[in-house]
Amino acid sequence: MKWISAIIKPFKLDDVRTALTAVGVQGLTVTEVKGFGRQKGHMEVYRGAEYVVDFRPKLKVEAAIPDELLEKTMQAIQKAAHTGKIGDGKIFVFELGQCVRIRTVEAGHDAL
Amino acid sequence: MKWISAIIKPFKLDDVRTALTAVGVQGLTVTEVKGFGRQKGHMEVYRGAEYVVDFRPKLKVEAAIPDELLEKTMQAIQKAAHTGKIGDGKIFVFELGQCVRIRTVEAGHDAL
Amino acid sequence: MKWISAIIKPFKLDDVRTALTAVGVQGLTVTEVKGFGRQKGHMEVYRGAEYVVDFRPKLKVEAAIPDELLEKTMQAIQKAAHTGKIGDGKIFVFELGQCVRIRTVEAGHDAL
Amino acid sequence: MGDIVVEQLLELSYALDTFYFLMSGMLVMWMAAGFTMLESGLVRSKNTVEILTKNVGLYSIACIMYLLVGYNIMYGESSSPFFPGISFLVSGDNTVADVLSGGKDAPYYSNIADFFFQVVFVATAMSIISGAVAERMKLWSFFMFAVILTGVIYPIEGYWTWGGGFLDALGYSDYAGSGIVHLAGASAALAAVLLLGPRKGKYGPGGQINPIPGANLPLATLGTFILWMGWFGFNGGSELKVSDIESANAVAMVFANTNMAAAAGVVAGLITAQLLFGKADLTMGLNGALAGLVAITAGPDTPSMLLASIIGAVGGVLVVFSIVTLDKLHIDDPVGAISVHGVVGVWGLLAVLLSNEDATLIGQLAGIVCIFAFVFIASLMVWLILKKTVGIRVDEEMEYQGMDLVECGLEAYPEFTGAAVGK
Amino acid sequence: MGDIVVEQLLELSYALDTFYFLMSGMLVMWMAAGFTMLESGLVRSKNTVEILTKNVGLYSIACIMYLLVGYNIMYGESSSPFFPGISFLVSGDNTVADVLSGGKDAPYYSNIADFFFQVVFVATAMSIISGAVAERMKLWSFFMFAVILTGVIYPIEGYWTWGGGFLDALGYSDYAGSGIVHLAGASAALAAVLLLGPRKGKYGPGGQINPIPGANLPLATLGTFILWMGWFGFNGGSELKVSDIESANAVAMVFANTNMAAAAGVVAGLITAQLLFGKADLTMGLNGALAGLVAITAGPDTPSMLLASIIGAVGGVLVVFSIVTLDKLHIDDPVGAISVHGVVGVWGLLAVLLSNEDATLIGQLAGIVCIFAFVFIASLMVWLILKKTVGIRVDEEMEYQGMDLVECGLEAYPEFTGAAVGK
Amino acid sequence: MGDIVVEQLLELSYALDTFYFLMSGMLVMWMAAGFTMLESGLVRSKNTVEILTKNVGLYSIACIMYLLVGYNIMYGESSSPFFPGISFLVSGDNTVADVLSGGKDAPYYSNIADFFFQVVFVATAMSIISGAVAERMKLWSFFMFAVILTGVIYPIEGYWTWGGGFLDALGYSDYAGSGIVHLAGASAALAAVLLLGPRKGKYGPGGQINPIPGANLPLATLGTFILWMGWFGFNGGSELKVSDIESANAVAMVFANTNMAAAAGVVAGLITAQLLFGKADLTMGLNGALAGLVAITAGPDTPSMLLASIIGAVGGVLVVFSIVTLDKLHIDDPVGAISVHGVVGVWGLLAVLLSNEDATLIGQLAGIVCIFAFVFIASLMVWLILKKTVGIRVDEEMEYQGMDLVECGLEAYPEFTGAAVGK
Ligand SMILES: Nc1ncnc2c1ncn2[C@@H]1O[C@H](COP(=O)(O)OP(=O)(O)O)[C@@H](O)[C@H]1O
Ligand SMILES: Nc1ncnc2c1ncn2[C@@H]1O[C@H](COP(=O)(O)OP(=O)(O)O)[C@@H](O)[C@H]1O
Ligand SMILES: Nc1ncnc2c1ncn2[C@@H]1O[C@H](COP(=O)(O)OP(=O)(O)O)[C@@H](O)[C@H]1O
Repeated sequence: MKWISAIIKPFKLDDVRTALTAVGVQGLTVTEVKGFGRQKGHMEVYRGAEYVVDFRPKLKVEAAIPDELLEKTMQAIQKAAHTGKIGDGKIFVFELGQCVRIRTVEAGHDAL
Repeated sequence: MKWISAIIKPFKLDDVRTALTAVGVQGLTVTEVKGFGRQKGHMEVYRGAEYVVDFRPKLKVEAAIPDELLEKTMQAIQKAAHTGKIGDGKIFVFELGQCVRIRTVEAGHDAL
Repeated sequence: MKWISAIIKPFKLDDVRTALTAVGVQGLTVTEVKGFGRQKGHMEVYRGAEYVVDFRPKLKVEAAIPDELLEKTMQAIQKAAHTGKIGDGKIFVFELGQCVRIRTVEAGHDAL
Repeated sequence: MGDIVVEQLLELSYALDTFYFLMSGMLVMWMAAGFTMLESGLVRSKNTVEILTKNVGLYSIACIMYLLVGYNIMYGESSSPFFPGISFLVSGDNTVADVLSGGKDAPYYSNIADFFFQVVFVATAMSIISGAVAERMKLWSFFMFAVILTGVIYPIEGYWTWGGGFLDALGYSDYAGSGIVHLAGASAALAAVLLLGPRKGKYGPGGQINPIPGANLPLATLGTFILWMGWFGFNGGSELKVSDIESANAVAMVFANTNMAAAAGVVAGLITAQLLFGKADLTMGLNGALAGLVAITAGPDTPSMLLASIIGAVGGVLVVFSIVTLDKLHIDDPVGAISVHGVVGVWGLLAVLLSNEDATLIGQLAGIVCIFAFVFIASLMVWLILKKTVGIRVDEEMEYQGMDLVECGLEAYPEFTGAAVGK
Repeated sequence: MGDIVVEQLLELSYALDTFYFLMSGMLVMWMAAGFTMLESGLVRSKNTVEILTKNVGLYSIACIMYLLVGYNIMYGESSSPFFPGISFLVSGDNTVADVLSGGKDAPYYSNIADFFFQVVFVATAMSIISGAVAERMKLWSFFMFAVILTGVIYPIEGYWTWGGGFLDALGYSDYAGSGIVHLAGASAALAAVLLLGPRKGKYGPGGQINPIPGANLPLATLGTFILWMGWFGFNGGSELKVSDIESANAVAMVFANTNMAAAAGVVAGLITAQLLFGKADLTMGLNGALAGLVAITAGPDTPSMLLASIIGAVGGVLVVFSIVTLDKLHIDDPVGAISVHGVVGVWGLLAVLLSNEDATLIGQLAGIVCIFAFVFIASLMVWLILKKTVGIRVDEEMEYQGMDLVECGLEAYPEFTGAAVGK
Repeated sequence: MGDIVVEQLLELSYALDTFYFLMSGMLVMWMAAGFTMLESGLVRSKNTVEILTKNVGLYSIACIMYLLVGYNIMYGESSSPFFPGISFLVSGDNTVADVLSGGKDAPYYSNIADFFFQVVFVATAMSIISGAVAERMKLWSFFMFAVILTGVIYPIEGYWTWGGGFLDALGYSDYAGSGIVHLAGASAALAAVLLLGPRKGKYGPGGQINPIPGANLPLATLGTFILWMGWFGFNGGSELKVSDIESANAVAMVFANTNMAAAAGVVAGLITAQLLFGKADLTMGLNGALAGLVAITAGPDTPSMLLASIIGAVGGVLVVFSIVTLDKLHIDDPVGAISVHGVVGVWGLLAVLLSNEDATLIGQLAGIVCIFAFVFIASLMVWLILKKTVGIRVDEEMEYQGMDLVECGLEAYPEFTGAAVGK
């Protein structure tokens, strides 16, 4: 099993979710995060003093998937989250050791 | 060492924490997340227009543990987070490469 | 490639980011979390009833890095996040399977 | 010419008194916003929309019911000192001729202005209840109770004193309603809370008390300031006349004493909290202000400003102890309404004896007992009927999820709140 | 001696009426805060600073423009019933001698107090617009429009009735401005919304309606209460005199009816929402209150309190249907301003016929048509010019990012909001 | 009969003036809520409860101290133009006979109403300070200072002008207190800030300025509107009489000018910010409003509305530059209180010369220098004593954690805030 963790632009969430559902991903977990990277922050002025907000709001979308879905899933995210502008984010892939569904105690693939 | 990441219903946090402490887990880190899965979202109406909120609030509870605690820890979470109703969440297990305590520079098991 | 996940005290964020940039880490992702550990929570009183807030606000700083940067990165965080007082946090290291930049479809090291 | 001058003097004086009533009523209406902000700041975010809806709704229901029947029950004709009469709607205003007739009984201000001033009082009584039952009571059951309380229960007990009933005859002295408004509201609230039970999670299995912090303390503070301001109308308007020197002096005294009692209540509440808990608990300061206000309401015209301050300060101390005690008794009142309006209301009624020579202990006790007993029992019955029929409490899962989504389909702060950790 | 007494009576009466005007004006000024809170509660957090800035700014611009030229256009000399005259700044106050001359046309209250009262009305008209165009219109373009509306457009149509122009002659009856203020504001808002288009994401590709919940409903509720309170000044002050029995009675009637209409609007709005959507949608209750207030504004002096309640209740029902309908027509009005002030404003003008025998259907329709047509067309032209020159809408990326950072460089709640998930 | 009529005229006039005082005082009391909301919106969420507590507490302390001793110091008997007398508590009200005696010196409104009006002024002076020392000063040390300032320091300098002391004799002209109230508050605030030092993290190691954005800008905006409204009482009530034509005209002028100055301050502040920073910084618009209000306060009765607007606008420009300058000097004033009330207060006192022929440059300068010097030095000494004894600043770790948990044991928004990232 694989664990996909994608950092995306927040307004792409709906597209990404739709794309993932389409390829057969059954569940996902989303976290609000702040990202720092090549995309630069914007300048704010508060009462005359300027400052840069370096961190940009991003979403982290995580999904556990069976190995065979890896390729399709990555392409799906890639396409759905793409704008071509800097700051689009990244997809990270991890090995997932085990997975259990709390409700049923199913484990492994059945629990995804 | 193992890294446990459990998605649970928010109101189960206290139970899970107690159960984990009981089996000897010393620390944990909790994140507010939104989950999408079999459990369906609820309908809201705002000024006459209906809409579905697909994402449900969940908590992600993460803990680094020594390998030998894996079995007990999983069972503890399983029991404490269980309601039997859809949306109870999942437990994911990862291999943890290294762990360091910032305060003391202890590493590995001692740092858990 | 490695995935570093560090739990730190919130007010150390700027120091940690500066230190990481200095050793060549190009991007990072930050999440607000609540931590439970050796550091005990504080007592609050609300309308005469006392209660302990066990969970302390922490930040989780995550970065994907090439293997060769591991040592330097860990030392950088270690130094920057260190206060010597309880609750300084931990650094966790994971094996990162794959990494893709959504904007360019670059993969692996180039995508970091 | 003399006659015209006299008439014009009457006209002017009538105009000034009417305007004074209207300004006072406007200020009391504003108290509805104060209760709303106070309560919405002291509940959790998931129950905020519902408490807002309850407050806007109850004020509106109070106005309608009091117009339809309440005002006439309270101030209409009756041959019994216990049972008021009944009739509907409010008749027109005084004619110019009636006013100018000039006798002792000639009306000296607008009848409709009187209605307006009275109607906002009813809403105040009902507002007290919404805070105590917050975070667990069904919305529409609450509204049904509001119909009964504002249309019937409050007018009946109001009639006993202000309508010229038996409590008035007994010499019960309650200037602006520490008992008639505040204790009455608190009595109905107590009945509700006893039937409802505490919020889930408020008291642990071992009986320990789990605080449930309010989501927005600036709002609670704003609400307190609004109430403080509105109280100048509540008490100040209750002199019922401003247009001569003595009345004007009396109104001024009432304003100043109302302000001093509230100020002293704040200081007393904060100091008490600091001494008891080691923290300057803001919510106790706010409750102290309200306690000072409730305490002085029964007699803001007679004490000196120093005595008024003392009366307010005692209220501020009392309210802290009362809140802690009720919590120990597992009577769950999220905003402290029963303590502020009930316990301190009783104190206020007794404090009248300190400066008002016309008041008697018997009279005051009679008022306290009769108002409490009647409103408590009548309310209990109504709540019981509601409980047996439509139900008064949402089910456990809904309570966990929050009243807002279940009852109103909305979230108060949809962008801000996640699942709060460790709260 | 007789003379001195008569003079002193005039002095007192002048003082009381002036004071009454000032208190009323102060209350209407307070409505600016009400609109600000209402609107800032009903937009998303990323557009909150900008709506705050717009509201504070528009009130200020309205005051300045009305002083410079608007007041004189509206109430100055003119020989045509259609075209008002023009002159600048407001002249000084009445002399004591003029007042004491005592004839029928002698001024009976301060000229400057009158200006103060009138100037806050202008701001109200402009406030209506800011809500409807929220979350997408450029800040400085909005301010430019405010200059024109408050300096020229509103004064012209105001002249037609209150300045003694042709609508007054036609018997158009609009006590405190359901049409002159509220419908006018809504007409300008409609013109703007049609040119602006809906907020991005509000309507889906298949035409489905995506709700965009407001970020802070306690603020929206507070705003409604503030407006309710301020409306006592808005309507109550429009009697223009309080210093004799009949005027005082009339003012009292206006206060009571204003309150009853709002209360009935809340109840009607909530019940309608409950029946239609199965939820007690708070925002519909709040819009119901405002609808009740707008509905009664055209004639709060003549109906009985029962009739006033009915007029308000119809407004409360109407507003719900109107909001839903406009949404289906993809006219995106984030706060419901066009429904509350426009649709219900028309209802209020027609409802005058129910109790005011002097009003005629012809007169009312003439007023509705002329005000709507003129303000709509004039505004449309101004908006069009702005659109072609400086532009009226921020670009898509800025809209996504939020107006606050782009226009004001600030966040309303910098510590609270992340990127809201699933909203 | 003539006599009775004359007496009744006196009674009515007394009643009207008293009522006018009470309404004005009520509005000034409301300013306490304004300062509270303004300040609680401009601090970080972790220090919000504490600033709320400070504001509620300081208002209460001001009332008590002014009753106990302050009022008598300020308005009591004294043989020296520099040193006021001392006596305790406030004596009773005017007798009917005194009022009806009718001579020039006969009281024409309630003494107690006067106290009520004056007491709320003291609180205003103290409110100014809480904002400037926010987010780092110990709660109880602040309260101790409040005891001294409101009980002694303010009454002494107030005596110099309003109590008939030497500044009055020098012809110092300060209608409602740009100097006596606002500059005085700002002087005490400056003394405190200099001793306290800036908030940790406000100025970087290289001297760069790090903005610390306020947590809740809608509250700050609400606070500004409340202050604006309350200022009608502050300035409007300072005419001290409304019951004849000239007074009524004067009060109307004061209302209108107060409103115009604030409006012009907003526009000037926003435009200045837009030109300087490229953004329409809302907080500068709000400070502009307050600057306009402070500027006009020294003489709202004499200028034309146009001149009042100009005076306000200059205030609005000045405040932006002042805030930026103080920041460069590393004088850390989280809400801009020293600029708004101090710098602009001085401007307001000088602006009196533009329209008031009775004012002299010498008189104004004397007032500015004496008030600033006395209040600054006296406050500095008190702050120093507090610093050496109980301490005035929380330690660094507590400051980081936030004042709320440390001092009050509460969080303002327990469900909303995490550890803000990148702020
Ligand atoms: N090495 C990294 N480790 C963790 N997160 C990263 C890393 N690099 C980038 N990110 C995340 O991806 C987001 C986008 O990256 P950025 O460099 O700004 O643009 P791009 O994705 O176009 O290269 C960042 O805001 C950050 O959250
Ligand atoms: N494949 C997955 N990857 C990541 N998170 C998942 C996955 N499946 C479920 N989850 C998380 O677990 C939560 C519960 O899952 P759900 O399918 O709703 O019910 P159940 O746990 O009863 O099967 C989801 O809300 C989501 O946060
Ligand atoms: N075993 C663990 N798994 C996950 N997170 C942990 C673990 N132990 C500690 N943490 C995180 O690190 C933080 C600091 O740990 P704590 O035990 O309080 O102090 P210290 O880091 O000084 O040992 C905790 O608040 C928690 O977020």
